[in-house]
Amino acid sequence: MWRQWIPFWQPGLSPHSGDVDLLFAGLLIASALVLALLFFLVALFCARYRAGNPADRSHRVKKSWHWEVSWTSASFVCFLGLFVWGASVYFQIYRTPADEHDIFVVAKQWMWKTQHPGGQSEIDALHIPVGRPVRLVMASQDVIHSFFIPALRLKHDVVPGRYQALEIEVDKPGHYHLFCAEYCGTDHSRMIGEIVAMEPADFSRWLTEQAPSSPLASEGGQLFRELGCSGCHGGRGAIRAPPLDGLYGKPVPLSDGSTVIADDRYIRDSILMPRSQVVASYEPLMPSFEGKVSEEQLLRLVAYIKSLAGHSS
Amino acid sequence: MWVFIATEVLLFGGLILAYFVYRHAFPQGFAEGSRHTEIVIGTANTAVLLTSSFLVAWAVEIFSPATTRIVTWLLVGAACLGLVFIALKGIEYSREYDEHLVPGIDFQFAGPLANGVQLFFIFYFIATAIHALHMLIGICLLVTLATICRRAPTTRHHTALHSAALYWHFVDVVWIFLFALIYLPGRSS
Amino acid sequence: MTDWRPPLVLVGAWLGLLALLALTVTLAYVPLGAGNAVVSLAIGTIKAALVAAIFMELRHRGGLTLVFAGAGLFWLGILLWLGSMDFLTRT
Amino acid sequence: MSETNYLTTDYTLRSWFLTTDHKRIAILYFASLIFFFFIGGAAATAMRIELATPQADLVSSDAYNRLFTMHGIIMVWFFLIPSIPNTLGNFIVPLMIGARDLAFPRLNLMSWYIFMLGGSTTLFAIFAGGIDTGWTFYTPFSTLYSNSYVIVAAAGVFIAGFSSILTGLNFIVTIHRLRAPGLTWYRLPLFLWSLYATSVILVLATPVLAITLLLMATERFFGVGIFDPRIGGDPLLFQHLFWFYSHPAVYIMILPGMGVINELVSCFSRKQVFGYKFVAWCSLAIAAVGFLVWGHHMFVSGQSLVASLVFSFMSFIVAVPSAIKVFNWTATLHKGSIHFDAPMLYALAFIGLFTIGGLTGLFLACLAFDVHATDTYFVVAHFHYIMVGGMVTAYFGGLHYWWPKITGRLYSEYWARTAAVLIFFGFNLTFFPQFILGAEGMPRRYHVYPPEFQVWNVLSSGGAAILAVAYLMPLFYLGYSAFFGKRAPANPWDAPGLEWQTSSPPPEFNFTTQPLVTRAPYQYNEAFEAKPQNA
Repeated sequence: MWRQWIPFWQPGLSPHSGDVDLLFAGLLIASALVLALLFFLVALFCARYRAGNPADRSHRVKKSWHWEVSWTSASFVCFLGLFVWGASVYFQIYRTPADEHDIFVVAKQWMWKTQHPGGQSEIDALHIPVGRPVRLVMASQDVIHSFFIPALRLKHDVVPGRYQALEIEVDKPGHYHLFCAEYCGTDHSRMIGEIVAMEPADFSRWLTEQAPSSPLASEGGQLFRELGCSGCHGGRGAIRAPPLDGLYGKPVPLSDGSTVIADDRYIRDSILMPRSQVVASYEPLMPSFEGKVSEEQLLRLVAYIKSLAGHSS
Repeated sequence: MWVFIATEVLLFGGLILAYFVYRHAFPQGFAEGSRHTEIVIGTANTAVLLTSSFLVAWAVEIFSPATTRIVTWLLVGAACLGLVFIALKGIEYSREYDEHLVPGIDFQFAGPLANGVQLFFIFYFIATAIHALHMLIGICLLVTLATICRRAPTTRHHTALHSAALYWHFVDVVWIFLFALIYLPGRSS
Repeated sequence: MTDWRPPLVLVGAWLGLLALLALTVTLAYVPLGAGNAVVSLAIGTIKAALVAAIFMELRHRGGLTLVFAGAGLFWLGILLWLGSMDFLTRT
Repeated sequence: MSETNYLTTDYTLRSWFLTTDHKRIAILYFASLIFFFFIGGAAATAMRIELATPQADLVSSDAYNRLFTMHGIIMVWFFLIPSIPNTLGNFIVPLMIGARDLAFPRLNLMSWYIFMLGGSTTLFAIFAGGIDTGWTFYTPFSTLYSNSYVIVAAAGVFIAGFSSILTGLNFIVTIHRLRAPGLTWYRLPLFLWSLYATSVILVLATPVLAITLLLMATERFFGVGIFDPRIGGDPLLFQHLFWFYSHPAVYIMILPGMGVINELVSCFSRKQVFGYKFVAWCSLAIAAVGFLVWGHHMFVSGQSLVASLVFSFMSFIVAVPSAIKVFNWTATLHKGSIHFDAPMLYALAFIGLFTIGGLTGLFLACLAFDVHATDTYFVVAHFHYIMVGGMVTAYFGGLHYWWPKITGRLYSEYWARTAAVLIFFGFNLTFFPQFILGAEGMPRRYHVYPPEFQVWNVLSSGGAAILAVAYLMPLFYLGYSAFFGKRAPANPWDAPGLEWQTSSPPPEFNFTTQPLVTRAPYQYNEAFEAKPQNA
């Protein structure tokens, strides 16, 4: 009973959280040493040199610069070490390779909506398989939220207006807290959910047990036709627009001479702000869909375009 | 006084950072927005301000009990040029209003670059409004000093004049940069 | 009665500023690509420097004034540099 | 006590509210700050009571959000930032440099009125309906979604900002121009160095806050999207601009505290501050480097990884001068002759609490750990250790130290020591558990929380009760002493600073003859013995 109150007695539950725990331990030890030294010295001096105590006060240290230089450089070197350590772990945490199991997360006041590629959606909960990295693509519909799983030592803000990818991986099955860590209004403290990590077999069973809604990509395909995208991008209309088959993940040459990789963010930006990155040798004709599609519809469109990646044009 | 000017530099600094960030994000929108500003008025206003600054510098240079009359006139002249600036600015604002380019009140801009243009005009109005506010304060200062100088100029007034002049020149410098940032981009294409 | 005439350096600075203004407006219409922005800001800086040095008499000032004037610019530089660093290095 | 001093020259209300005497203005500030401190404190108390249980029982979510916003805004802008500079600084700076007054006395009075105008505007916003954005005003919540008095509150802060700028300006010019003959820069007490550094930050950072709040209010008022993602604006730009001010603001708060500690440690060890020049330049170094670190508030916000890297590095750098100061204070104790009067107890408490706060700051500067700990109670605990454990403790220390000079009376040493010890324990009991809460992952600004966090929250609330009592104590014994305390001699601590060379309380124009300085500061006479104090 008592043990569970000891901070970090339970180690982090993902490959990176082990590194973070180690870093935390390192920081704790270093600070404890400094603190102990300092308190010892202060207590010692206070006791020995209290007024009226006949301690030897001759030969005071007058020249101070070499003391100053030595503790300046000592603290500098320690800090440098901590900086490098912290930074290297940080880069691993936020590494987000593509081509993984993508789950969409939409944050809004005051709930987390998550959506699996197969169309299974959840509210304030997220089921994931253990032992396998999962890539989250997160978007916010209103204000800034922050996706925080303490057990994984992982957190990232979800800023409206852009996608944020985040990779999570859990080692052990169980139920873990999901918090919103960036203040977002009235029910900020109730914007909490649960991460349910399951064995892969259980997870696939869970997926199939969910209400069989249509997969995201096919819903996206329907939207694609409803919104009239297929008129130009379908290749049969009078207006010539870039074909989308096999687009996802490939480099795209732009009219200003640069190239971008067609990732989630690029596709999203192209739907909302089509003329900011025009594909080379095409006219900037596409209208903006800003305000015409919701974040959730956008996610479906992106999923649809991604699903075309396999088709070769 | 220079400490105060350092404060002012950072006040505009925040705005300029916002400008650069968004110009970086929307290069074409900003160029497009800039093309919709009145460069003739902008240029005329720059010339007006530079001249006004020159008059004030002149007044500071020759300040002495023997020259009160001319100093007073120089200051009044500079203040009048300041008013001309404000008047031209007013004409410019009203034209932009007619063209539906005032974000938040009446903004209509069709086309793909609407977002960038809107951000540009937000920046334009905030920056020029703050600048115009500084101009008004400066004009008041100049007029006050002109009245004082006419009556009894002393060395203390010289210091006051000096500080006011610094302020006026600073407002001028801010305008020089605003001019380059607001009116000039996108002219060549 | 020469003491009320403006010193030549002031007149020079004024004319110089007006000339630079004409120059920058003209150059803005010459297509230079990214060069336009550089040119207009460079000319702006020269003009500001002229105003500071001559109208604001910074050239006659002692070290302390220069330090404060410099401090303002320096911190402006920090704000712009570190502020834009984030936006320029976003992926 | 027949000669008149600044308190007895005139008793009319007018002579107080239209005074240009820096000492009286300091008292005006002092009174207003006590008022704001207890309003902010009341909000904190309400929050701690609410958090004693995981459920919502005392207040609703909206009310809770308004409470912590009010606590933050009041404490940051209307207590911490003006605390030491505007009360102790205002009172002591001219005395320390041997001047009649600040360089611009009327400007000083104007600053107080501007401050009060800002304060009343903000109070109006709070009592008219409150603000629920948090003190950080993050967009787009503050501009598009909040239904509270955001613009009014921002206007109040905006106005108070002018007061800060003017005060900073006044101090800078005063320290440059009005030093007594012989008082060279290296003979200045370190309190002045730190106030000078503070003023530089005030002058250079506050305008950026002003423009940021202005942009935010414009966006909210006109509905135009400067930071609105829907038209391509970037909410992170707001954060950059906001923290460009608000991180240096942390140094505005802590630097004067460090300055006070120099005076106290030196005085009660009867010894010069160890490494005077290093400490002096460290203040300026903190002020300068403090401007380069603001992005460490944004490591998880989605700013670029390169930016995070640079800001993390800079954050470690800025910790170096702070560490140097702590080492120097410790070294000052070495071979001193240490007296444990109440101010010294506060100073020792400061060293301990500030060091803990500083060390946990390193945890947060460390990128990977910050990902976990930011926006949790770890951060809350960290900055309270700096702001309350550091700054407020230093403020109390300084207040006790200069109290005889300000009021001409001696306070009860017994009660003062009791309060100091109580504050130390109450503080640690309140905030140390919050480190643990944060490390376990409890996010900040949570009104209700999962039940497993309750133990630490109960401890913290219990500590807060002790702390509240401890903070009320000085109100009584200091208040009592101001009217009924024993008369203080001119120099009760036998200190060499110029402020002790004039009578207590000082006459209206501080010194009867222009003082002349011929020595470095902190030339203590070791033979000083604790004076009898049983008032």
